[in-house]
Amino acid sequence: MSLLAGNPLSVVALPFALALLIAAGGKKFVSITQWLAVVAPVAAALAGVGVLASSVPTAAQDVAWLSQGGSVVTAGLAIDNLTAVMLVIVGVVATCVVVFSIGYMADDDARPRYFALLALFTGAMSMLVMASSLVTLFIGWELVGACSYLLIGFWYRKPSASAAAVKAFLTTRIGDVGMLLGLALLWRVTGSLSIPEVLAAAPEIGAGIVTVIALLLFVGAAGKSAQFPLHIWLPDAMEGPTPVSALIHAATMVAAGVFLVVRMWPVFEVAPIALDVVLVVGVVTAFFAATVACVQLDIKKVLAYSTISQLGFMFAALGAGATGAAMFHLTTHAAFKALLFLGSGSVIHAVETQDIREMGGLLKKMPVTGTTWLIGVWALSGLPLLSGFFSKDGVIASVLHAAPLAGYALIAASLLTAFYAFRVTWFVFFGSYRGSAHPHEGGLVMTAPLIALAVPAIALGYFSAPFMQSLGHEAEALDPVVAGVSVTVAVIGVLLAAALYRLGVDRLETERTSLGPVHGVLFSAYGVDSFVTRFLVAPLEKVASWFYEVVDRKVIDGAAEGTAKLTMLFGRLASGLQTGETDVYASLLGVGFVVLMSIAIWLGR
Amino acid sequence: MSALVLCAAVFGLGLYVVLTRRELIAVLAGAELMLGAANVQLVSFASMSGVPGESAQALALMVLVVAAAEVGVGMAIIVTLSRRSARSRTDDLQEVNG
Amino acid sequence: MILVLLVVLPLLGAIAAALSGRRNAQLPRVIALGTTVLTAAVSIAALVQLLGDHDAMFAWSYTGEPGMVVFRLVGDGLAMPFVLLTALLGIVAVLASWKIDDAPGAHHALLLSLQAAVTCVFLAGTLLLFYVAWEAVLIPMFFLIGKWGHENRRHAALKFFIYTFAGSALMLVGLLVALTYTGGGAIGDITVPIPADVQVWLFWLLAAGMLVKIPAWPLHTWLPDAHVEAPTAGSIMLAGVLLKIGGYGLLRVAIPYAPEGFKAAAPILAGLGIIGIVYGALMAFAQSDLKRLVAYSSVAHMGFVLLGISTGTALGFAGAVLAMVSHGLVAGLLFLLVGSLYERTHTREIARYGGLAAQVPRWATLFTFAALASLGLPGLSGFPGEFLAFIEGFGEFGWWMIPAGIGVFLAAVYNLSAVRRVNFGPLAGEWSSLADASTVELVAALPLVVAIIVLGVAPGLVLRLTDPVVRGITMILGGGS
Amino acid sequence: MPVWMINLADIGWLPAAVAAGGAVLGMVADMGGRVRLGLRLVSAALLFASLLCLARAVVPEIPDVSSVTQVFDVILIGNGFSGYAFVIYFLGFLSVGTGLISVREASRVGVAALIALGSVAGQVLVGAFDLAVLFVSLEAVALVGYALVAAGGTDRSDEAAARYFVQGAVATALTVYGLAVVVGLGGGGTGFSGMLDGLATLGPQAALLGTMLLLTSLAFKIGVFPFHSWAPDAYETAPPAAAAFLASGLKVAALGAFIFLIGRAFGPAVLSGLNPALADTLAPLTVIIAGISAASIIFGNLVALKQTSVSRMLGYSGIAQVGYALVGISAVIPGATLFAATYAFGVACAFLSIEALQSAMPEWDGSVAGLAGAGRKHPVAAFALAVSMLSLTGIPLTAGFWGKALAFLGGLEAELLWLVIIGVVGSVVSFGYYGRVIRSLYIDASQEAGESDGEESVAGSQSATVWPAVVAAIIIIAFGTIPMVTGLDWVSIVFGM
Repeated sequence: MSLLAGNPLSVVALPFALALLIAAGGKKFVSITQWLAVVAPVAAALAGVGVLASSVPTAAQDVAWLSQGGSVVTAGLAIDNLTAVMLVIVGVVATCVVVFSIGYMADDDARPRYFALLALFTGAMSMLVMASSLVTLFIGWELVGACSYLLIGFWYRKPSASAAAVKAFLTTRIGDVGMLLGLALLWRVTGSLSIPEVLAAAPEIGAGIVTVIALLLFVGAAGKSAQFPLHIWLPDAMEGPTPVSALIHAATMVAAGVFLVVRMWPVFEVAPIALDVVLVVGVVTAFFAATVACVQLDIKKVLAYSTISQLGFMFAALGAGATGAAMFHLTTHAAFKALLFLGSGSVIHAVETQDIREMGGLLKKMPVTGTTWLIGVWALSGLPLLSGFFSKDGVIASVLHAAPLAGYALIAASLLTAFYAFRVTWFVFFGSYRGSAHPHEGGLVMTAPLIALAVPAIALGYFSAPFMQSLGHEAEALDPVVAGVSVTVAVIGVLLAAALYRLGVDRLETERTSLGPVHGVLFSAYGVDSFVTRFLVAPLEKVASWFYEVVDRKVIDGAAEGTAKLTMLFGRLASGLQTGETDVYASLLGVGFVVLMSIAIWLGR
Repeated sequence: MSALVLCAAVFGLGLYVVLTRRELIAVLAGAELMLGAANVQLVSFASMSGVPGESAQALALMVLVVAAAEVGVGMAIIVTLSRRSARSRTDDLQEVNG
Repeated sequence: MILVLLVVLPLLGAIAAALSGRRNAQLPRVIALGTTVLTAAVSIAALVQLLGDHDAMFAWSYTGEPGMVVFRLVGDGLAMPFVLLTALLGIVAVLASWKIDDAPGAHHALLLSLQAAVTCVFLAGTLLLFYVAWEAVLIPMFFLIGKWGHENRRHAALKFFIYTFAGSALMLVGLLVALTYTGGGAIGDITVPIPADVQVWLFWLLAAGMLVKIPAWPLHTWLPDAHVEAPTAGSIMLAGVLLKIGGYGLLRVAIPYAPEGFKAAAPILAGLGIIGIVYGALMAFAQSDLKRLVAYSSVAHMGFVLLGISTGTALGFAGAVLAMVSHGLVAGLLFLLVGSLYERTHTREIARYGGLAAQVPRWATLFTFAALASLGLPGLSGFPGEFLAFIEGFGEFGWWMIPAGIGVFLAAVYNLSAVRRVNFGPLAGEWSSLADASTVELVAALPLVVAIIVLGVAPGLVLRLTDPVVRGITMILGGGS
Repeated sequence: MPVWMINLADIGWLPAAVAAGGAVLGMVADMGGRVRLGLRLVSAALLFASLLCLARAVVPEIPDVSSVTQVFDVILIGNGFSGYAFVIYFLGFLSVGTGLISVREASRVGVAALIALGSVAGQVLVGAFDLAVLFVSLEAVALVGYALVAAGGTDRSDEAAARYFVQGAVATALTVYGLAVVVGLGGGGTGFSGMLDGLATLGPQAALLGTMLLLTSLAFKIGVFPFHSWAPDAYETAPPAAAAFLASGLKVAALGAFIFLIGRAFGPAVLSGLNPALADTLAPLTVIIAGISAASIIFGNLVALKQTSVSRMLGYSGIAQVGYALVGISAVIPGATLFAATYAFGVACAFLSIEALQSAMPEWDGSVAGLAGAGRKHPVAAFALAVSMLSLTGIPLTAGFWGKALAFLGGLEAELLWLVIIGVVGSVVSFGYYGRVIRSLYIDASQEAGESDGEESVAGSQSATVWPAVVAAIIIIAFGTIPMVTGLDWVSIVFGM
């Protein structure tokens, strides 16, 4: 424990080594090596717990990564309480996901690649959270993006999967470029990229510049955490195996954006305008994503939009200045959303389809998955007694204080959250089974993680006080008024879903017609995706090929080849002088002499 | 002074002949005419300048020798031309060009 | 003396390979491989010797005559990374041309003489030797493209030669002007600094040849033609090393001899660099020919090098050196892979590929790895160089870095779209019987992969070498940061 | 060194005598019908003469300047000139060495004798310090030139010789007119020093007219732009071996004379020391020469690009090459002299390999495209041609590079940056046509489909004439690589810079 906690580098090196081992092991030893993939997240969790227990942050292991002629760019790792919390989250969720994957991916032939990438991801994620320098953070940031690209495109034979993988990487890459510009601005202004130094120097940076830096960092965060308008990649990322969605696209990677803002909080603190932007984007994303989730028919798409919406909640809390509430909601969300995703994974594994219209009545056939799913949905909707209630309450309370209008929007969003959560629950787990397969409960290796994740989903709510202290915030008491309002709103959502269910399964069919045009808008997530492809991606190809055909081939290359042809032409012209007549030659000689003579005289005057 | 004008005139005449006449032999004659004129010019300048011009005279003699050699080679070329391809006019000597 | 070995060894190998080529096809390959491995060993020994007495600039020169010292080799921190890169790529190039059966003796002889000439450029201690070696590189490359190239190799070979020769001819004038002023001819010992007004246009003369070679934006159109037509080994050496003598020349000759000129020209260079980054990426994205795509990606990568150099700061130069060495490795690997694929499929049309990951998994993994390195993924060698060039570029030129950022994004676009069109999706029918990468190709690729990772994780190895020299250059520039 | 050998080498006029004697003996052998013996005699004489000159230049014991034969102020053995003489004689030897197969059997020994006499005239021309000697030797060189072109024995060569002759005659007339002005009016006698005093007494315009007229004949002989028309026809139609000597030996002699006349006699550097007044009246000379040089480089390169026949292309490229020589002419560092030597070897090697290729491939029509695949069939001759092409372009590791580098260095010394840049761009364009030859030799597959790979070149006749080209190529490479290591000092000794 102390070995791991004291030495952050090992926490990063171990997963990379394991990944190499798993990949090297190949298909023969996969049944053994796949268990190695579990060791990596366990190590991360232990390191986190070690620091949290002793609450003594480890000294930064810094190294002059790039130094030349006096100026130095340092890179380093350190664990403080914030990192420890993230390490625990990543560790716990990753362990459950790996164990679950052993069952879920049992009959896949490319398992060595899968588990190696998972180990690699854990290493990269822990590097990201443990970074004590923005450079190391950026490295972890991009490596996590690369792992998500490789994992989304795991079943590369499916064209849609490989397209989704590229889309995910490119959209997050736009955010990364923004962040890179922020880093460059920081480097120019403060002359250093080590986080403690930058945060110390933050107050002295001019108001204007610090706002720009904060906004640029937020662009990076928005890209990674799929906030509007950079959210288009997350729903498509569901093409990847479900455990991957659970780990990367529910709990860890998408939370990196929130972590970044919390880690760089001193910079955001002195940039109020930036915080307002964060608040607005958070609220907008929370509400709209929730509306879209209500009409989705693919179980994973519902959860994907739900994640985008919940992240919107967190960013709203950050915008309102409540980093504690945001981190607490991030933690609880990681637990119950991972649980829901794994639950959906076990359902998909059983019925071999993701369309909720072909499911139904699975509570009886898959009791463990059913009950854990209910716990997860209960927490997601913020119903009392479970973790969601406490963390969501903290978020809504802080946002209400900061901007009442935003608060009301969030309350509306939580109503929609309850609605879509239970809409899926009724149609998947209640009534009679409509599909053709014969669903049954997965093995222990799939059910154990569900149960393991159910525990924090239930219990975490009660540890808000110690959680807040560890992050250095004082624990506010539950605000009774806000609690009451949010519970009633959640119950309304549930009842609405129940009413919808009462009307029978064909009701899902008629949703499209009854809602009319609104349904189309919601289903296609406000057409943002098609807008991007039509107005950004397609023109890029046209511009590129035009540039190539015209500018490169004709203008620049033309100029080069043209000069050659021009000289040849002059050659032919000049050779006209050699006509072959003797008198021309003789006169050329005479005229040549006279011309030279006159020039000489004229020069000599 | 008159020698200068005379020689220059003859030199010009020679040049005119070279440039306008088509027959090779006439061109050769023209060239020799120019050479002769220049030679006379050399001697006349030497005498004009008053300085004892014996080196100029020696030089003039040498020019005469060179002129003779030149005519020899020139005629040789003209003769081979007319014998081998019966061409003696400059305007049918235009095969090699470009 | 060890430096002379570095240049002479490949030459001897070239002669041996040429002579043995007459008898049988296998002998020249073995000789070539032996020579390149031996040269690599010698270069490592030279590195150890350099590291021994840290900033030693150990030189070897035959100064028999008091007059103009012509042959003087200098192996210092700036030259050593490139010499090692050349030695490594020499081995890879020989392995890549293992299956050449059309006059293998001559082919390997030309490869080795190319390597000797390039090493001589990096080690050149005098202006004249620098120029002579710079030109000597062109001849073997001309024949390699001309003799073993593809469809319209004749045009590409001549275009390559004349285009580069035009640039270097102007550079010769610059070198001669520098010679008239400094007299000594030995690079670096500028006893009396050249008058400032002369420096302004002298820099452009000197830089002309180098900008063509890098290639800087408008002067790049020879690169795609030369790459597409060159044989695999030719492309590896062309992209891996030949493009570096431009950047190296800027650092070693153009800046020290005309610092004022450089300062005046820096913004323009940065502009060309940034345009190169965006333009190269855009062109790569528009390509339908795989090799031409990689060629244009080289234009994009070298745009970063130019940007790094134009910042004029120590870290900027370090970034440029890192980017150059990394591009040598990445482009070398990419051309090795594209070449090996071409040998089996005889087509470079990306449209005809698809789903190769299923059929040729080893090749596909290497190709994805190379693409990730090419788009500058941190942890691989591309990132440190481009990162430094970016942040230092921002330090000097501020918001002009936004187009460079767009270029970074476009790099991801064309690399990943290439990987998707070639590796992913359903397997194209005609390649169902395609053989995976052979062991020779894997052995050739292995050192490159390892080097890419090592350089990505610990760029300090190279920076430690170049530090003393870069400090010297920044001193000349007036103690820039 | 044994004493007798030193005094033997001490006799200034010995090389000339040996060469001339060889020519006569050759003719005698020819009269006796022994053509082979005749040829061997002439080439042996030329070889011996060249070694004698080389010995004078290199061996320190032999005193140099002191024993200048003062007959008519002609320096036959002066330090700088014996190097030149060596080049002229050696190139003559190489030309004759080919056995002059492309010349008709009957006049083969005649042409060899002409080459020997031409080289003697060349040596005298280079060493002339007296106008009279300069004029006579120049006309001798010209006459040998006409004869060499006419030696082709075809209608085309006759036509080219006739035209060459007419232009030569006009140029000679102009020169004599110049002599009239300089020697006549000036009255200072024909020695260079006397001439300068004479010129000083003349008015500025007259002095200028006199010098310009004098330079015309030299300009005509080296084929500079306005006076170049004869060169392409002459080189194309003359037999390659004869053209080799015409383009290298005779041109180097004329170029040497031009350089020394300009450099030594009228050169600003020299004149301003002796006679500042005359210096600025003749100042326009340097501008004119720079203008001529630029015009020749541009014209020569442009038209050469269009040519299909290799010899004709060499003709035009010769115009450009002389342009490069003139770039560094007015500078103190005599880049021009070294350039003349390296150019001579380059162009000689080219023509000698064309001679070898023509006798090995009778069906070759002399065109660049016709050479396709020759690299494989006749490796030795092709190698020599390729080396000559690289040297003429000025690619490093060949002698041509040092010639050009020093010529351009001279140009920079004379503050003529624009001219140097034109020169450099010219050399780049030149690879357009030189490179095409290399490309067709090595890269293009030969046309006839059935060309079997294994068939080695026709051993018999081909090897007989190829050794001169190979010797020239080896010298070019040696000239190119050795200075890389030792620097240029030993080269300057040979050429007395």
